[in-house]
Amino acid sequence: MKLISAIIKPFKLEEVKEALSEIGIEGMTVTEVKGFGRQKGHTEIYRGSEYTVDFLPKVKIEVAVSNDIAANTVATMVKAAKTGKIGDGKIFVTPLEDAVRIRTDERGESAI
Amino acid sequence: MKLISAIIKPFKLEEVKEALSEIGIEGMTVTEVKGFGRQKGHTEIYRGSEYTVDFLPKVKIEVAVSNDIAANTVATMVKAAKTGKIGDGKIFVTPLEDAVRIRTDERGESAI
Amino acid sequence: MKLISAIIKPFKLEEVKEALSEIGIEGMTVTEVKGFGRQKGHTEIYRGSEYTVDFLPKVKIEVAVSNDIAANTVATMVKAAKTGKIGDGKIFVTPLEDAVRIRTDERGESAI
Amino acid sequence: MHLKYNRFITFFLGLIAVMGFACTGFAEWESLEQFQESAAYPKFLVDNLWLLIAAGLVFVMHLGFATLESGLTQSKNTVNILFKNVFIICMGTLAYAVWGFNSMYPVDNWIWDGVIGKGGPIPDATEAVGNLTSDYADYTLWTDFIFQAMFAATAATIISGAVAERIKLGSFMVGATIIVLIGYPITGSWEWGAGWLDRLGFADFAGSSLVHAFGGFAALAGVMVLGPRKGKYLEGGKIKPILGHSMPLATIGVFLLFLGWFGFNGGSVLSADATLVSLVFVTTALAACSGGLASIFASWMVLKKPDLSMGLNGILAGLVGITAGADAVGTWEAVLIGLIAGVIVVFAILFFDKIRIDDPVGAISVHGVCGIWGTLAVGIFGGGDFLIQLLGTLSISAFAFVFAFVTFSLINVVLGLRVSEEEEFGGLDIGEHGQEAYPDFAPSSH
Amino acid sequence: MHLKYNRFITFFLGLIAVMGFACTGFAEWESLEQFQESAAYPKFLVDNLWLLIAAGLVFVMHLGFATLESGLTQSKNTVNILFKNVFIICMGTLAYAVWGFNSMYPVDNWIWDGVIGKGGPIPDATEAVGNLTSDYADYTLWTDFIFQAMFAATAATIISGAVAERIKLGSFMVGATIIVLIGYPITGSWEWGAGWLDRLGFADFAGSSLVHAFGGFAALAGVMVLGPRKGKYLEGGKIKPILGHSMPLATIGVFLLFLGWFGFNGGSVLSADATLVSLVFVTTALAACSGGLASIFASWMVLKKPDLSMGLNGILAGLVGITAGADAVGTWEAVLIGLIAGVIVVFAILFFDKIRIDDPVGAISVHGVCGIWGTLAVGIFGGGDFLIQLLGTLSISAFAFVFAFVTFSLINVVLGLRVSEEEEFGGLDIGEHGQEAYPDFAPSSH
Amino acid sequence: MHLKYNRFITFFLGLIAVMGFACTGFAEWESLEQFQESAAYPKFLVDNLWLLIAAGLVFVMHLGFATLESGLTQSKNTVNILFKNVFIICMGTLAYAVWGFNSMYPVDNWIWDGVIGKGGPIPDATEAVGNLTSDYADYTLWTDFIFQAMFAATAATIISGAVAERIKLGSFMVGATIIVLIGYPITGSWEWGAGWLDRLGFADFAGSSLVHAFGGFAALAGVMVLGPRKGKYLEGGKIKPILGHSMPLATIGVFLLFLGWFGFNGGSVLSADATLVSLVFVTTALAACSGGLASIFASWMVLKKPDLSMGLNGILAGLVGITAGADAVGTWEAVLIGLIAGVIVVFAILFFDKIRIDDPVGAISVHGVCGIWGTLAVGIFGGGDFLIQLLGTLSISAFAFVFAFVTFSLINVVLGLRVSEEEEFGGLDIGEHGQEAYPDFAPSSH
Ligand SMILES: Nc1ncnc2c1ncn2[C@@H]1O[C@H](COP(=O)(O)OP(=O)(O)O)[C@@H](O)[C@H]1O
Ligand SMILES: Nc1ncnc2c1ncn2[C@@H]1O[C@H](COP(=O)(O)OP(=O)(O)O)[C@@H](O)[C@H]1O
Ligand SMILES: Nc1ncnc2c1ncn2[C@@H]1O[C@H](COP(=O)(O)OP(=O)(O)O)[C@@H](O)[C@H]1O
Repeated sequence: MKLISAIIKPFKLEEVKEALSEIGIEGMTVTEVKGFGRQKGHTEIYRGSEYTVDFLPKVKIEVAVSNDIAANTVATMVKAAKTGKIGDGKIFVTPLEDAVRIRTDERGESAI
Repeated sequence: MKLISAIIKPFKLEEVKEALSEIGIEGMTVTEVKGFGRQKGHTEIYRGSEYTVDFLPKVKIEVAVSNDIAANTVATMVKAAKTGKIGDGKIFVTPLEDAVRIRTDERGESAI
Repeated sequence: MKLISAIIKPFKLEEVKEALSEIGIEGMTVTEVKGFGRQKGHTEIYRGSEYTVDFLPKVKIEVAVSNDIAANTVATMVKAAKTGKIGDGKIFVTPLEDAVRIRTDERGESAI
Repeated sequence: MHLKYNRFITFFLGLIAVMGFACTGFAEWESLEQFQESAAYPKFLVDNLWLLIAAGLVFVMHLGFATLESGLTQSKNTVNILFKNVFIICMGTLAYAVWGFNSMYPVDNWIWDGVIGKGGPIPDATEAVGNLTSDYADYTLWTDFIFQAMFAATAATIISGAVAERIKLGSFMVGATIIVLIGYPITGSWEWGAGWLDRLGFADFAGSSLVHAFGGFAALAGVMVLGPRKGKYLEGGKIKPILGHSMPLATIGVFLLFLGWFGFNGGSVLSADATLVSLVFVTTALAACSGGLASIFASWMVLKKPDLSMGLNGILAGLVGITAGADAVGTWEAVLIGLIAGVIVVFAILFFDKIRIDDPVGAISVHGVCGIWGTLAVGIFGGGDFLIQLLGTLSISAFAFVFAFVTFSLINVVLGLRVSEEEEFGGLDIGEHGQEAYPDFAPSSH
Repeated sequence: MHLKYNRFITFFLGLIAVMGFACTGFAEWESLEQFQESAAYPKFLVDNLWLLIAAGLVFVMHLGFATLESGLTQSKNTVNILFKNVFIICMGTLAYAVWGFNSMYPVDNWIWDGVIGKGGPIPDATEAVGNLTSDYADYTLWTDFIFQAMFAATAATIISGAVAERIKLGSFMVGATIIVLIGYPITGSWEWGAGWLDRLGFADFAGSSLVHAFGGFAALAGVMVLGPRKGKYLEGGKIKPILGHSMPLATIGVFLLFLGWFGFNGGSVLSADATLVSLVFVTTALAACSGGLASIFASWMVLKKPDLSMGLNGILAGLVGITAGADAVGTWEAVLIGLIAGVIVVFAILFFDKIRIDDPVGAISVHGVCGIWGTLAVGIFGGGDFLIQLLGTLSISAFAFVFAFVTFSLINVVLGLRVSEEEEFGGLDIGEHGQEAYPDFAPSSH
Repeated sequence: MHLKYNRFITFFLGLIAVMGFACTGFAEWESLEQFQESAAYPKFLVDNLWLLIAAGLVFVMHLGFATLESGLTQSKNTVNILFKNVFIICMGTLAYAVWGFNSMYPVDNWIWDGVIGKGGPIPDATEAVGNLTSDYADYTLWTDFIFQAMFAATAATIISGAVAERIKLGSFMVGATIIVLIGYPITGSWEWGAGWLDRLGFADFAGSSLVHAFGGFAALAGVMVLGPRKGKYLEGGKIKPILGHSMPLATIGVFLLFLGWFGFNGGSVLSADATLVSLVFVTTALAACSGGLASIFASWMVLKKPDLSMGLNGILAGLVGITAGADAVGTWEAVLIGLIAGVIVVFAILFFDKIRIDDPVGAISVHGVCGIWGTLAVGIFGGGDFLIQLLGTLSISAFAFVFAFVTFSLINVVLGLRVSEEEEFGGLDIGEHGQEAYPDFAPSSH
């Protein structure tokens, strides 16, 4: 199994969620994060002093999937999250050794 | 070592924390997340228009543990977090290659 | 590749960010978390009743790096985040199987 | 105020005129025009204007209660608190127009003489003469109504805070309506309606008992029927406080209540009498300020930390304490009354928490306990008869408690009073209203 | 108010005196000293004071609008909303001083008789006699100005809420200035400036049409030129509500507006007349309260949940509804007017959403639709001629709509009216101001 | 106001009466009853009522300061700011009652003639006659006290904002008490207490210098002793702004201050004189509005973005600027005074930041610098002697600075003035109070 974490632009969340639903993924966990990267923050002014907001709001989507649909999941996310402009974000794939559904004690692929 | 991430219902946080303390786990990191799964959100109304809140508030607990207590940790979490109702959440186990305690530079199992 | 997660004191964020920039790391993702560990929370009072705030605000920095700079990244973070006082936090290193830059579809090390 | 007795006569005369009966008793003037040209007219204008402005100030107190109560409760129940406060001012004013006003000032129209007045709608006519009063009172019938109506809803608002975060919306609405419509005017008539307490010489200038102790003890009854919020009182006597979500809202609330109290007490002079109104302003402010300081230092000593919410409650305690005697005590007596109220309220809050009476905003301590203290203080400093003061305040408090207890118990049986545990956990905003107070911000889970 | 006609004569006389011309017409007194010693002086003082206090209360409404509008919009546009409200009160008062006041009350100085008045700056002199009015009016020229100036900015504020979250700041500032400077005084002169509507016998006591319907229909024009917020109206007729970010702010706003309305309506009596002012307080409060209850229950029935924001709009609907006839209807008629307004506003909001007129705060329904209703109600209950009322309110609303439509369309062509889609998504606070409203708190992304 | 001189005589006579001495000097009436029946009584009632209402309006300013200051500082220090404001109003009123009032208006009771007055508690008696003043003044002793008491605490509040986010709570409480108790009444007596400045012909109508410059320069001293907040001024002259946490709170604060200023300036007429009070309302509003616009456009030009917080400060700058001459300048002069104040404040804020004087809310610029400007403006536009105005405002500002500098330096030695770096980082809410302002919401870390 894989744990796929995608860091995307917040306003793409809805689209990514729907794209994942369409390929049959019905569970995911979302976290609000701040991203720092090539996309530069903006300069703001407060009472005469300029300052730079480096960290931009992003959303992290975590999805646990079985190995066989991992590649498709990533591809789907890329497609839905892409705007082509800098700051679109990253997807990270890490190995997932085990998964448990708390309600039923199910384990492994049947848990996700 | 394993990194165990549990996504649970927020009001179970205290119980899970205490259950983990009882089996000797003294460190953990908690993140507020929003979950999307079988448990459906609710319909709300604002000024005459209905809309669905899909994402439900959940809490993610991350615990780094040594391999030998990983299974017990998962079992303890499942027990403490279970309500038996839909939406109880998931536990994900990923491999942890290294851990460092920043304060002391300790490494590996002694760091967690 | 490695995914390095550092849980640090919030006011060290700026310093760690700058230290990472200096060794050429230009991307990272930051999450606000609450930590539970040896560092004990404080006692607060509300209308005559004492209660303990167990969970302390921490910041989690996630950086995806190639294997060769992983060790240096960890060392840099440790140095920048250290105050020597309890509660300085932890760094966790997990394996990263793949990375994708959404904007360009780049994969692997060139994506991070 | 003994002037009040006379003004009901006048009011009644006015009423007769309004109702279309022949106007019998304008002592000195035969027509509105004559009165307007008389030397007495400017004073009448000033008195009347002051009462209207005072009514506006008392209105501000409703905003004060709304913000104080929502500040001291959790963000997941904020829409619910605000909704209740919006409902209360709307319902309260109308209920008072339909029945309460006449029931509270029955003049000769008692169901049970001196105890229960006969209510009914306020008149509709806009005829000028009838609404003008003659040489007795200093304001029109409409002024009288609006000033008193703003008071009326206060009792329900006090209850609202104490039963917050767990009461069913519909059940609260029914209960609050019954209490404002029927309960509050009954005790009101005992004193301000020239009923049995007034006849005994009881003194309660602006309502330490009639408004505040009434509200506080009705709140106590509500809390007892409801029970505490889940998770507040743990096993082994431990208390886990449930924190209010916004100290700025709570502070705004107390400042607005302080402001409104200038109208609450200052308007209760029922004229713009320079000496009395200015004295009332001074005693009111001094008691509020000494109450605030006393609570700050008392809680600092007991709790080892300076507690903002206790300071806020202390100001209110001082204000409630001075309300019964604001016109009758001297400046330094006012300071003393406030100081004592400020200390009392700290210990009262700790006491009610110890006996597991869960009052999120401290309404029972502030309004109930300090309302009694303020009424008794008139017997100590203000020239009132202590025993009569004691009798009066206990009668009013006891009636409020019993009336509210019966009301809420009946509602509990018929409609249910408390939301489900699940709804309580998830918050009444989603549960009762399907709305969030701060949808842009995710509250953190403790 | 027919008194108004006379007061312009007086005002004009005062103006002449101020301007340095010989003072021709102090009917009874020859000098300020003489007047001050006369028996008429105390009444003059009271009347004048009440209007000043009423001006202060109307000022409070601007804070009410600022908080209501920011509460009902998203946190990423909060700085922008607040900025606009700060700008409006500053610009509005100055624009009224420079041109608007004299243009609205032209006395004999019409550009087009009864239709467009000639404006100009208010006088600078501080000479006492000239500013005192004689036996006609009850306040000084300065009092007149400040009371009316507080009204003037209101029209722009009403628009501000409806076009929120997508209008370019600079363009809004230009548009609002034109509307307050030129548009509002024109319709104002028709009635309060003794223009053609006044001559026909049209009645609009405190401005259901002149202020509220004017603002509401100018807002409608603005919304139509601008279009809805992105993402609100989905394909297939689905509506995705865009939630306001703070219900406490919205509620504070409505309570403050309610409070300010005591000055808005009560001050429009233009004296401290005891009977009239107190009646106006009562009708205003009753209509507000019945409006609130009606909206609560109407929306509860339709939407199955008790909706706080509808209750808030209901109070405002009742207030707008009673504004035209607050001095002319009886208490129970006021209740009825409020009830109907409260029901109307719920369905109006649903209706405008259905036809994709995107009004984040409900300003068009509250001020526009209920402004018309209130004006017509005077024809039904208040003794006004129904057809003249209809003619008047439609003329004012139509003028406001056309004037604002042309203004905003021209601005659209010259400066552009709408922010870029990217800016709308990111929020106007960053886009227009480079500032965040709540930098310590990260808003959650939906 | 030169009337003030006379009123102290009156006040003194009243005081004698109150104290139980024989009443010597009621010029025309021999008893209260006689006075009440006289034709002068209604005017007295109106004057007195207006001052009481004005006192209520000035009270609102304390809420304004509380919200403005907490809005412009970080959420981790919000409980602390609110607590200080609650403390200040409570302490200030009592300190003024115990000593300050009599020390500021010493009549003949000088410690050092014309320079330092002898204080003492206000009288306790409630006797009616003694509190009524005769033909000189227009209000009772109690009215005088409450109006002035509301002013007194203002000075401390101004300091509170400037030293926020780093000062130890206990030390601030001691310092603020000393300044309100001793410092403020001293400079106050120089002018309003008929001391040396008044004798020279200095003019400061409502306190541009006596209240605002005093507070502003005392704040400057506090900031200099304390030093800037950690992390604000970086190496190489770079400034890292520390953002206020809630623009709605800050905006609410400024609107409430604007409202309160109608009482601050309008009440300083010390009667309800129709011409003067209405003129003061107009000049006050015009200066506020032109100050706001000037700051908006000045900061827009300099900073390239329309800055809400600068607009807010501009309104306050205009208000402070007009305070000294609100009764003495014409309408368009008021606009000019406001415009200049609005420009000054922008550059003053930038200047103080450049020289590393860290003032989170801009209090030194708004109250200090614009207080001086306003006082000088009376010498330019209002008929005052420019050199005397200069002497007066500099004397008052210098005294405030030195007095506060010594006070805070001594406290620094004895108690310590500044919280630990760790506490400053973690926030004073947890550090000093063990409480959070928004426990339901996790603030984000920058
Ligand atoms: N090495 C990295 N490790 C973790 N997160 C990263 C890394 N690089 C980028 N990110 C995340 O991806 C987001 C987008 O990256 P950025 O460089 O701005 O644009 P792009 O994705 O177009 O290359 C960043 O805001 C950050 O959250
Ligand atoms: N495949 C998944 N990947 C990541 N998180 C998931 C996944 N499936 C479920 N979750 C998380 O688990 C939570 C509970 O899942 P849900 O399907 O609602 O109920 P249950 O756990 O009872 O099956 C979700 O809200 C989501 O946060
Ligand atoms: N086993 C663990 N798993 C996950 N997070 C941990 C673990 N132990 C500690 N942490 C995180 O590290 C933070 C610091 O740990 P703590 O024990 O307080 O101090 P120190 O790092 O100095 O040992 C905690 O607040 C928590 O967020």
